[in-house]
Amino acid sequence: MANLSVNIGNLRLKNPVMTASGTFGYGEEFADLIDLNQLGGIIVKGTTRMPRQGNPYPRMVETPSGMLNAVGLQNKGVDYFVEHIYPRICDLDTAIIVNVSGSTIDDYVAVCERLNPLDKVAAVEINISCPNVKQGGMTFGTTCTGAQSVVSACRKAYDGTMIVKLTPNVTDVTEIARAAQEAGADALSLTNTFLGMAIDVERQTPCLSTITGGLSGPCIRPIAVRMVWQVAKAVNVPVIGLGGIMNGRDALEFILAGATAVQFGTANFVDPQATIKAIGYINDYLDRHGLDSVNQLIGALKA
Amino acid sequence: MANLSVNIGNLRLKNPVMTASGTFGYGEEFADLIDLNQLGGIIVKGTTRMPRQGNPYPRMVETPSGMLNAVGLQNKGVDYFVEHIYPRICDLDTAIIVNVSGSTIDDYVAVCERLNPLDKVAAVEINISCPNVKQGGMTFGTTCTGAQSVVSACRKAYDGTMIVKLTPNVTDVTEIARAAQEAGADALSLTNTFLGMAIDVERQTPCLSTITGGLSGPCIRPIAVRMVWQVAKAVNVPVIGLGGIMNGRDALEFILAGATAVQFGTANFVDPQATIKAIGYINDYLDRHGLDSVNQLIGALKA
Amino acid sequence: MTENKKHILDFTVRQNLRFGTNYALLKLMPACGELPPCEPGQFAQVLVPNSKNTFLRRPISICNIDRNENLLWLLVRRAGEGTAALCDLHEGETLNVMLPLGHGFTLHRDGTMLLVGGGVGVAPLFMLGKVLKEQGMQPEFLLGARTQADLLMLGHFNDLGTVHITTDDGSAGVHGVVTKHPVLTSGNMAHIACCGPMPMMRAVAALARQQGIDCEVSLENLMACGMGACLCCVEDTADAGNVCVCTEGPVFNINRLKWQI
Amino acid sequence: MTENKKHILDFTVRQNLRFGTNYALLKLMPACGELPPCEPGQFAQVLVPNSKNTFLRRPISICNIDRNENLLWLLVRRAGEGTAALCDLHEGETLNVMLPLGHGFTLHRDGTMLLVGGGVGVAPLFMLGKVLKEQGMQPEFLLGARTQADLLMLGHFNDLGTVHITTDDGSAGVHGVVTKHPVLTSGNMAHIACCGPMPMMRAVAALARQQGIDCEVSLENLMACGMGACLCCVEDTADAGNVCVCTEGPVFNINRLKWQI
Repeated sequence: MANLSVNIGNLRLKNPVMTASGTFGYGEEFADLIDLNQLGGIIVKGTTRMPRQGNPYPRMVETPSGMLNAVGLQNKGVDYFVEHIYPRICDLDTAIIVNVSGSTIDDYVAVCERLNPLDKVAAVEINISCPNVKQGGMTFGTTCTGAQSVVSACRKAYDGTMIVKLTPNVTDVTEIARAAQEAGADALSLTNTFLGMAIDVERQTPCLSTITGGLSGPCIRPIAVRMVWQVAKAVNVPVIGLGGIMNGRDALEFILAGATAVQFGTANFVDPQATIKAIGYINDYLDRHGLDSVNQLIGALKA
Repeated sequence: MANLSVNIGNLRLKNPVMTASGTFGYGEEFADLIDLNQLGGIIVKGTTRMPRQGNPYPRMVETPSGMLNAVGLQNKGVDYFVEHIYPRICDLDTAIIVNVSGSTIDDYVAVCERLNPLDKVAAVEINISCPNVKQGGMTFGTTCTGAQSVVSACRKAYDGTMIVKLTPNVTDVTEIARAAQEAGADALSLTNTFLGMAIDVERQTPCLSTITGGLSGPCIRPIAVRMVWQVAKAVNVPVIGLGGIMNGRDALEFILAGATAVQFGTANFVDPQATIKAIGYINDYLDRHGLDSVNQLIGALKA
Repeated sequence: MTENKKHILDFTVRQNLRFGTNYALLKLMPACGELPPCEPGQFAQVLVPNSKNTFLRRPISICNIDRNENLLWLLVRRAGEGTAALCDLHEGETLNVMLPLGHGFTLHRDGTMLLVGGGVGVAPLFMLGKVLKEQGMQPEFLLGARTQADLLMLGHFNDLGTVHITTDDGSAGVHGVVTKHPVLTSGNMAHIACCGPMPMMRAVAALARQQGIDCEVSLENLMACGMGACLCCVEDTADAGNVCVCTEGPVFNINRLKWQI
Repeated sequence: MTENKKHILDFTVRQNLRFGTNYALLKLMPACGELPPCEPGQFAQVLVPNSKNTFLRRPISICNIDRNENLLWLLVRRAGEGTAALCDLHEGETLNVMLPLGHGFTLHRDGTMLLVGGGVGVAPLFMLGKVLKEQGMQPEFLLGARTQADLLMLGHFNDLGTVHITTDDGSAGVHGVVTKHPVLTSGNMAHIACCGPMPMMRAVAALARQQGIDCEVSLENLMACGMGACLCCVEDTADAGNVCVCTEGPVFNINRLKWQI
């Protein structure tokens, strides 16, 4: 049994396999099928200052090797999370990380402040990359100044580990990554979804109620791997890789490219046990390659 | 039989179905399998001032619903094209369009000047978006000033229809599109490939000799459709849509989103007859929907 | 309704009964162990093998749990590439299935239940009728289809109770859609359980509301995960706004829905 | 060599002969018409049905053209998901195939030809041997495999001429790799045609060069289109730089290659 634990800033994960925000509920939905305590971490769904109903149906369409979604951050708000959900999940033996979203900087700060006292929240993930909300979200994540303004405000409001989730919908992701690092991010996660669109040609209408949505799944994995590779070389903080990871092999692509940890997103919809299988795969891989620790693989690409 | 012909600037195409540069050779390779004269147009492979050997093998890796390539503009140069290839293909009854690539603005201009006198070249497509060359290529296409400088220089050197091929690897493709339009583009084609990367995890090496390459295929179609939809609303010149079109249905997604014509790229590798089948499909679709002309579908999305 | 534990199991295709070219009744046996407890109206998420363009699982209603033979029945209509691959499965092939999912139909013990199904929507009504009959109730069925050939599993339904029929072309039963059938307006029905195409369910719901009959419908909103994680399959409800069809449904009392009927 | 016209044809799987779990010999009949002219060493691009993660066609050597039965033979090794789907084809299923592609082996009329194959690489050598024999030549074969069980189509090869064998584990023929076999250094061979894993082909090429034997090898560079359009499968040559393996090859005389041997 190799050593699978990795460090994200001051946060120690038992292994590098986490679940991505918005794809794993609060973990409870999966408890029948996997032992949640085996996960490196669970990133709970995007949490906002006020409750949100999200976007109208239809919110989803299958695409080649992927899907578009336009959920629009449906959630019951941070107060409900703190009062009702946190008590149910805080005793899990895995890192509970809360994804923080908002329309204004004040929104982000308010959620961070509300979460700051919770000692079983292992970290926050500041989402400056949601493509499915009219205000805020991705617009903060596509410019250095936008990213910096949100991240530095959240930094003042949150004392623990702060991860910043980046959008891939930019010309140069390393520029945004460096801006987030300078503004106080302890780690960067990328990529969020790609802005996409699908059309029902018989009806001549968009497939989603919002016209555009976020593309995820293995279809975009090659782009996400490239961006993680670029960012890992450009910053000093740990990088968390995600984007179309379906199994342990895919996870290792990101780790070899420079990611310290990974998130499984869309994979949870296809195989709810994908994370657990991947942890086994990575362990076997390390044994097979005669390695003691997964840390030896981080950025180990021979290029 | 509905009217399938469309206009790209002053260029009239018999139908909106063309083949994308670098995926269809000079057409001759496909002559056993399809009647080239049925195509709306053939965009021959990226042509440079001097011959290029391209990148070392391996240049290709299959990815989920797509592929990465790193050919690197292997071609025998514009002189060879003009002297040896042009005479062989100039009598085809389809629009022959030459994709023009280069490392410097002078390179682009030299190729345009050499092609300008050829009256059977229906148009040029200025490629400011190739991700697989060290200099020039995509770097011109990711900034407005870069795009403008290449396009305006080519505009002076080429009198016929000039299409500018855009890269999707940008934050705001409409900005680059408007810059190209202002610099004299008669039409815009998008998208070129997405910069991506794949890793052989057992060998811990990149799958491509160049580490990164261009991602194409249906995997990225939702992103390409979204960009075409955005650009078609932002410019006045015709837009030519491409990116993962595999069949007539896919082609109609782009046309409904605002494209006047489409290009089939990677599809030619999977089904060399995909273009011809798509022309039939579009014709049947028009009949089925009681439409006289494909022009009625351009941008007809109900959104 | 009890909360049944979710399972992900490999099944072996024991039988693929084809009804014409468009429908298949798959009889599946768990590769090991017994079938888990399932309620009528719950569904399964099926991982489609051998299909180039099918990425997500496909939600399929549970048609029957045959405890004697330890077989799960799934009735599949050839709608797209994914369901086509399911219809074309060979005996002996393996299928990965997550089940049971969602909340099913209410098992009423008072008054007569009419089970109204259209097309492949008859699938969950077979299990519902079987369970009702096992509990001593006498369910009746109203089954609609385009033509006589599209009436699926008729022999099975006849074994469970009275079957009323409509066909669009009049080739069997009453000519027309299900709402044309007099049984719906006979005044004898206390409850309706309905599953079929959306226009049919809306028409049945409208008639039920008009007649004051308690009515449940089974929705099939597009879904990704099937377990309440992706929040894609939401239906707007009167009491709680957007809720997941996969976990709060697929069966809803029409009083919860905001349908304009 | 003549330039054979390319065709895209649907074939019906008439027979799928499995050799152990890793190999299948597919016998395919055109859905209509006769098989087109094909030369030994040419290949086919097969569209893989029923495979979730296979996007591109798979290049497969033409193993035989059985004109009497109008059957195309393809020998497939289960290497990844795409080839696994081919190995698992059922009789009666349809396969879309583009053929013939590329340039094959030179048919030498002077001196003895030794056909050296390893693993699934024996496939094109069967057709080459058959054609040579039909032309009155007497080809000899040197076939290598990991174990006796991995020696494919041995009966077929025995019908064509003398067969020499090596196995890595010594379970049949000479113990070791093909270059250990004395026939290669016997001095009796004028030409070698070789197809197999890259290390084997390099070793054979090195020995051939050393012995002054004319030698052709069949490359299997990764390719997308298989017809010279994508320029992905290039091999660096002494005379022309990067050339497409799919059109200039797959068979190359070793003198054209820049292998360091």
